[in-house]
Amino acid sequence: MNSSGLSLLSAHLPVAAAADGLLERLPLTLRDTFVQWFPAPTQWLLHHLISIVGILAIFGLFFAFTTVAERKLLGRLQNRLGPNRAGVPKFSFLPFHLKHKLFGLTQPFADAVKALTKEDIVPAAADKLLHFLAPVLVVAFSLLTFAVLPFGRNLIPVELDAALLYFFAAGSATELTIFMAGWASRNKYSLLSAMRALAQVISYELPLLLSVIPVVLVAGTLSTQEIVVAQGFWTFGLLPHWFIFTPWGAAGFLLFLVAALAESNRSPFDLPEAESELIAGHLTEYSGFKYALFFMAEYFGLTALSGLGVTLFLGGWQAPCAFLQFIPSYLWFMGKLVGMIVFFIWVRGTLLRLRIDQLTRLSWQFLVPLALINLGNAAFWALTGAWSGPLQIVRWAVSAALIVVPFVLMGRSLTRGQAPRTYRYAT
Amino acid sequence: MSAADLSPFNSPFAAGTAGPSVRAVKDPFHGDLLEVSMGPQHPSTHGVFRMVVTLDGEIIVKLKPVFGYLHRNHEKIAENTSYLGSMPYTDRLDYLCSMTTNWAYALAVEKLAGQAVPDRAQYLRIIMAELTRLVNHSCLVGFLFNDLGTSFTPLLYAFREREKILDLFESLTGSRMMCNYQRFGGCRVDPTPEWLAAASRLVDNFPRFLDEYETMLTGNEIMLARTQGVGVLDAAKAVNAGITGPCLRASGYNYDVRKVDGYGFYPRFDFRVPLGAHGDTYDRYMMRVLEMRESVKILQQAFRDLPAGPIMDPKSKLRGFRPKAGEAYGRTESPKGELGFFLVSDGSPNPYRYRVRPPTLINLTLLEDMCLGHTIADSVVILGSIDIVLGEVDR
Amino acid sequence: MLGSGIIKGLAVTAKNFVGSYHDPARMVTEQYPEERPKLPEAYRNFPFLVTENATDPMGTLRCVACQICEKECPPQCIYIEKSKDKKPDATGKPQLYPAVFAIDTSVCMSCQICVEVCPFDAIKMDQVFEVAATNRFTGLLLNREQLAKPNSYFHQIHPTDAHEVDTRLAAERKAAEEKAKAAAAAKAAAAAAKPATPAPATATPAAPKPAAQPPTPPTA
Amino acid sequence: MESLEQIRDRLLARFPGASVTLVINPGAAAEHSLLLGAAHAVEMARFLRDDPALQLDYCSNATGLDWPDKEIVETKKLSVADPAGGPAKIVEEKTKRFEPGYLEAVYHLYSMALRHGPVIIRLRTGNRTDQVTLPSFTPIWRSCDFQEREIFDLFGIVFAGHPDLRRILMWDEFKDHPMRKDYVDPDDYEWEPTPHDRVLERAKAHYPVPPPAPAAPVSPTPEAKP
Repeated sequence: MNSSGLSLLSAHLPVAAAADGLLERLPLTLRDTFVQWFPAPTQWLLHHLISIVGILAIFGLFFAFTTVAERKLLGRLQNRLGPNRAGVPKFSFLPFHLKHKLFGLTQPFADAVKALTKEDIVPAAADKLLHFLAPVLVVAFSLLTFAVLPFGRNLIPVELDAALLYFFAAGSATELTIFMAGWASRNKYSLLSAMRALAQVISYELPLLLSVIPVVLVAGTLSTQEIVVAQGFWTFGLLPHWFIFTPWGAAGFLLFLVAALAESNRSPFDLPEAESELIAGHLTEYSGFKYALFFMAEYFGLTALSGLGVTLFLGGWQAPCAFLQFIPSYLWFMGKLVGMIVFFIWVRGTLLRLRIDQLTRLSWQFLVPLALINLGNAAFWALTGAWSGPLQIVRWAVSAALIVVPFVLMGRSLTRGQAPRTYRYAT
Repeated sequence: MSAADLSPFNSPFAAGTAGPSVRAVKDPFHGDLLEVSMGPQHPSTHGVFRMVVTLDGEIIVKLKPVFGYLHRNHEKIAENTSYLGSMPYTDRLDYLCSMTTNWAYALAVEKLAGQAVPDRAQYLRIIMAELTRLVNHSCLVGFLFNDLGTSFTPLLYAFREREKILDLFESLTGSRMMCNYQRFGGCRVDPTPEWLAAASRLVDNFPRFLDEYETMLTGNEIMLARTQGVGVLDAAKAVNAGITGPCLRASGYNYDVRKVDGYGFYPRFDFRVPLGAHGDTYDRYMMRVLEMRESVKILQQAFRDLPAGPIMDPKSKLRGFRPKAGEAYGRTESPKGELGFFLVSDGSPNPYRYRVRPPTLINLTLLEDMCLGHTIADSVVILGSIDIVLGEVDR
Repeated sequence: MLGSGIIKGLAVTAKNFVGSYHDPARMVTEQYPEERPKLPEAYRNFPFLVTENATDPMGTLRCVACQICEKECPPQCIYIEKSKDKKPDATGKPQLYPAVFAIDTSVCMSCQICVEVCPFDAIKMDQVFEVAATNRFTGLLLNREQLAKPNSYFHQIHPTDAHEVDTRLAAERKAAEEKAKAAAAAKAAAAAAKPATPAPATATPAAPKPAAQPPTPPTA
Repeated sequence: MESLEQIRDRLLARFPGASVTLVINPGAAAEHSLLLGAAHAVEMARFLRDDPALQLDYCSNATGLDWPDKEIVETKKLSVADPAGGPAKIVEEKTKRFEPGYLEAVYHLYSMALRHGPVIIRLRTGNRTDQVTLPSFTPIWRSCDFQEREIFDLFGIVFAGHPDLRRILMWDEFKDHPMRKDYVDPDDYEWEPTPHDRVLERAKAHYPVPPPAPAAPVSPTPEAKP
């Protein structure tokens, strides 16, 4: 982030500036001290390089521990222990019970070694170039989206005015790589998966965008940092003004969750790699490190979308209460991000997969109309911003009704004819 | 059902072709059809089973099941082994329910030899068979949800309960799955009172698991959308194709060999047969759940009424067993359908002809009819709801 | 309402998540190499041969090489060769013994039929399940020396069964001794000049189990 | 349900010229069966399925049986009147009779609608080599579909009128029919030094260069069993 942007932000934020403690500024201070050792003309480049390296390092590790956390969480959801074997046997200074196992936390590194040392198999009939490019591009595209996420009060890699547009442009490119992978593999399962991926991206790009637009409408900006700033108020210093705590925001968040699940190919929308039908979908013909790259990209995409959800609806890096601001903002962001990911894992541990026609029908017949209604709802909310006193209650009631009634009615029509049944018995 | 209007095949199968033919592609908006070989190595074919599927987009226009990847000629092995020696091999037919396969074989041999079975053994057989039904059905509903795309959660809950029953089997018979428990004229070991108490406690707690399981899944909207109206099986067609067991009853046809033949001591027990109305995958799933609840009832009655006494008929012979020349067909209601054994004796220690009537192979007869017009995702669910075990299909 | 079933499902998995930390009925995992599984007494794996005496296992094998188990074994994994000579068994009666007794455990299917048909209680099921070998053929082909395990070991793994077997054998031996005594007395009384021949035939059990008796129940 | 004799009589009355024989099962089960002549078998099967009193709508089990050729030595005792007028002399006359074998298909029919059964019907081929065609019951009971394919595969009975008669359990290129009594299993087994070396001997004979014996066996590998 360049310094002018920073000063601009600080000017907008008297409260925030006051709360900028030593910890809050620590990442920036570290960066600035490091950069000062170099000649001035190279400093801007170093600024960006440090951002990139920081994101790669932090989210690389985050990815690694997400995989092990997912496996352990899923294990516990399923009454198993999950991976708990991989450890660090040489670290003799650790207490005994940690020495050998370390709760399995070194599992991702063992996995990485395994993925790196596995043979890279490319089918003879495959389109070699595309087959190689797909995993490379998928990681590249999924990393691009991190550029506009505000990780903390002062931590945003690139301050863009149209950050949201950039985010969706970069994010939806990953689906193209899935198509590349599926097409290039010359495998029928991969091909089916590629087609599904395309159908899915076309269907879910729209509700994802439509669920975000109300935020833009109310906040009046496309900049992610400013959207977070717009949520930085508290009633009585306790109740945060996050968008999720408004009727349209809650609805928007739910729509966003569903669409994000679909965009990141997570259960229950993991159709492109539907294990029970398509073996591994577009990943069928990938092995070793290329497979690991796809895996990584999937988690990067999930993390980025979770980060966006945190930014747009959960107040970004804002603390939930005014007096909790002493905790650095980036920790709040990470905490919320972890919460989102845990929720995604929980959903994955519970739900089953939709069929492709049901998936698209859910999008076009349910999510898109509901998101459009929610857009009107947000417009109503923005127009009635001046209402106060008893009118405030009316505003809340109307807004809630505007979203709950269509949800119930459309939900009923969507699930028409499908209900648990009662059965007769013969004796 | 009137037999006259039961035209053998409502599908183009009747026209003498090898199954429904691939739809002719005429309009330019439909491209080529895609032929996918699902299996023998596929996560959802429940073993080494193969479906050659022709797809139009994701819609199945043709499906041919291919068998034999696990064929070991079980029948030939049995014809070269003594009657007793085939008993452990029947464990491996349907490796999820060795107790019921054991019983079916013992039943056929007892019929062939005119062997009596003491009361206590009859009760024990029913206890084992119904415990096996719990094992099989809980496995099935778990696997079905895996086919539906859960990340193993329902399967592992089901396996957790199955594990407890398998522990019981292990402490009684010495083996978890390959029980080898039944003998001609009785059972091999007598359970202790502690074992019976533990089993009874387990059975009493089983409905709690079922309730939790149903809360989790039976009302789930995605589950309803995925299974209701999928793979509908018409009752008349099912009867003609020899579909038996829960698949038939899901179509609403009341036929349970436990009731019809009343083998063993089943007529002494009070239980009901759940019947479906639609014959779709959801009904087939619910039949399993409801049958488990009925099995719990049977088990509770069996534990209550279990008589004392010997577990083997004194006239039964372990070695040198030579039934008189003749033949017999014994059939039982195994958890998967009607399991029959057809035995021909020529008076020698080995059966002259030993034939297994495998329920799952015959239940697969209508797999294609059930899958046509559905998507590839549905085909694995339909296959899962039929409940096949390849050890039995291929023998 | 749409979504209620999904929320119920999420609640159930959450309940299981919490339960997995405190409810042993939900968390059934055993951490195998550290936690040894508690094998039930009835557990069976591969057969072994019972010897009376741990110090002289080959001399006190109960097996008399009658080859019944070899005949009855469904997968035909037992191979026996009879000895040419006879050795006195535990009761002092001269018996044949297996010169070669091999079990191919890669073929054995742990069905316990050999145990059930053995009239001498000479072959029993072991509980050792860690039988990995580096060679599929020779490593899993167990010979007489590897198969022989003392009666005390049998007592250790199947106490109930072993106790029953010992009581029965003791009774049989006593009966046999008394019979032999009676026979000797009778012979002495008859004062026959011809030398006494060993009473039992080669491979006939001293007192075979009644055929109708059910096989030995291994559970407690 | 009617007795088998009644069913036989009704079938004979309904289908003049057809052959229906009662086959007695001497065993304890006493499940007797009807042997149908192949010529009218399909019509008779359809009659059995559609007859309102029988309604045998469910074919539970269809299987094959192989009865190989037999050479039967019959001993006849003849009393030959002594021409001398003495007591009749009993002479034993031995006749060798060659009984040709045949393949048999057995169907176990039940009625699901009326809940009775089984009615067992059998069909026999002319011999075991060239006259092995039987009519298929698959158009009557579809449950015979896979089972008749299995009989074709394992016994070699050809079912005329079966819509899709292919091998089902064995692979398509397989030549013989393994469930026949005279089937000789191939000798190209995997080489396994097991004590039961009947297989081993044949494998050795099959492969021109037998693989080397395992080095340093742990146990004294027993000699080949004679």
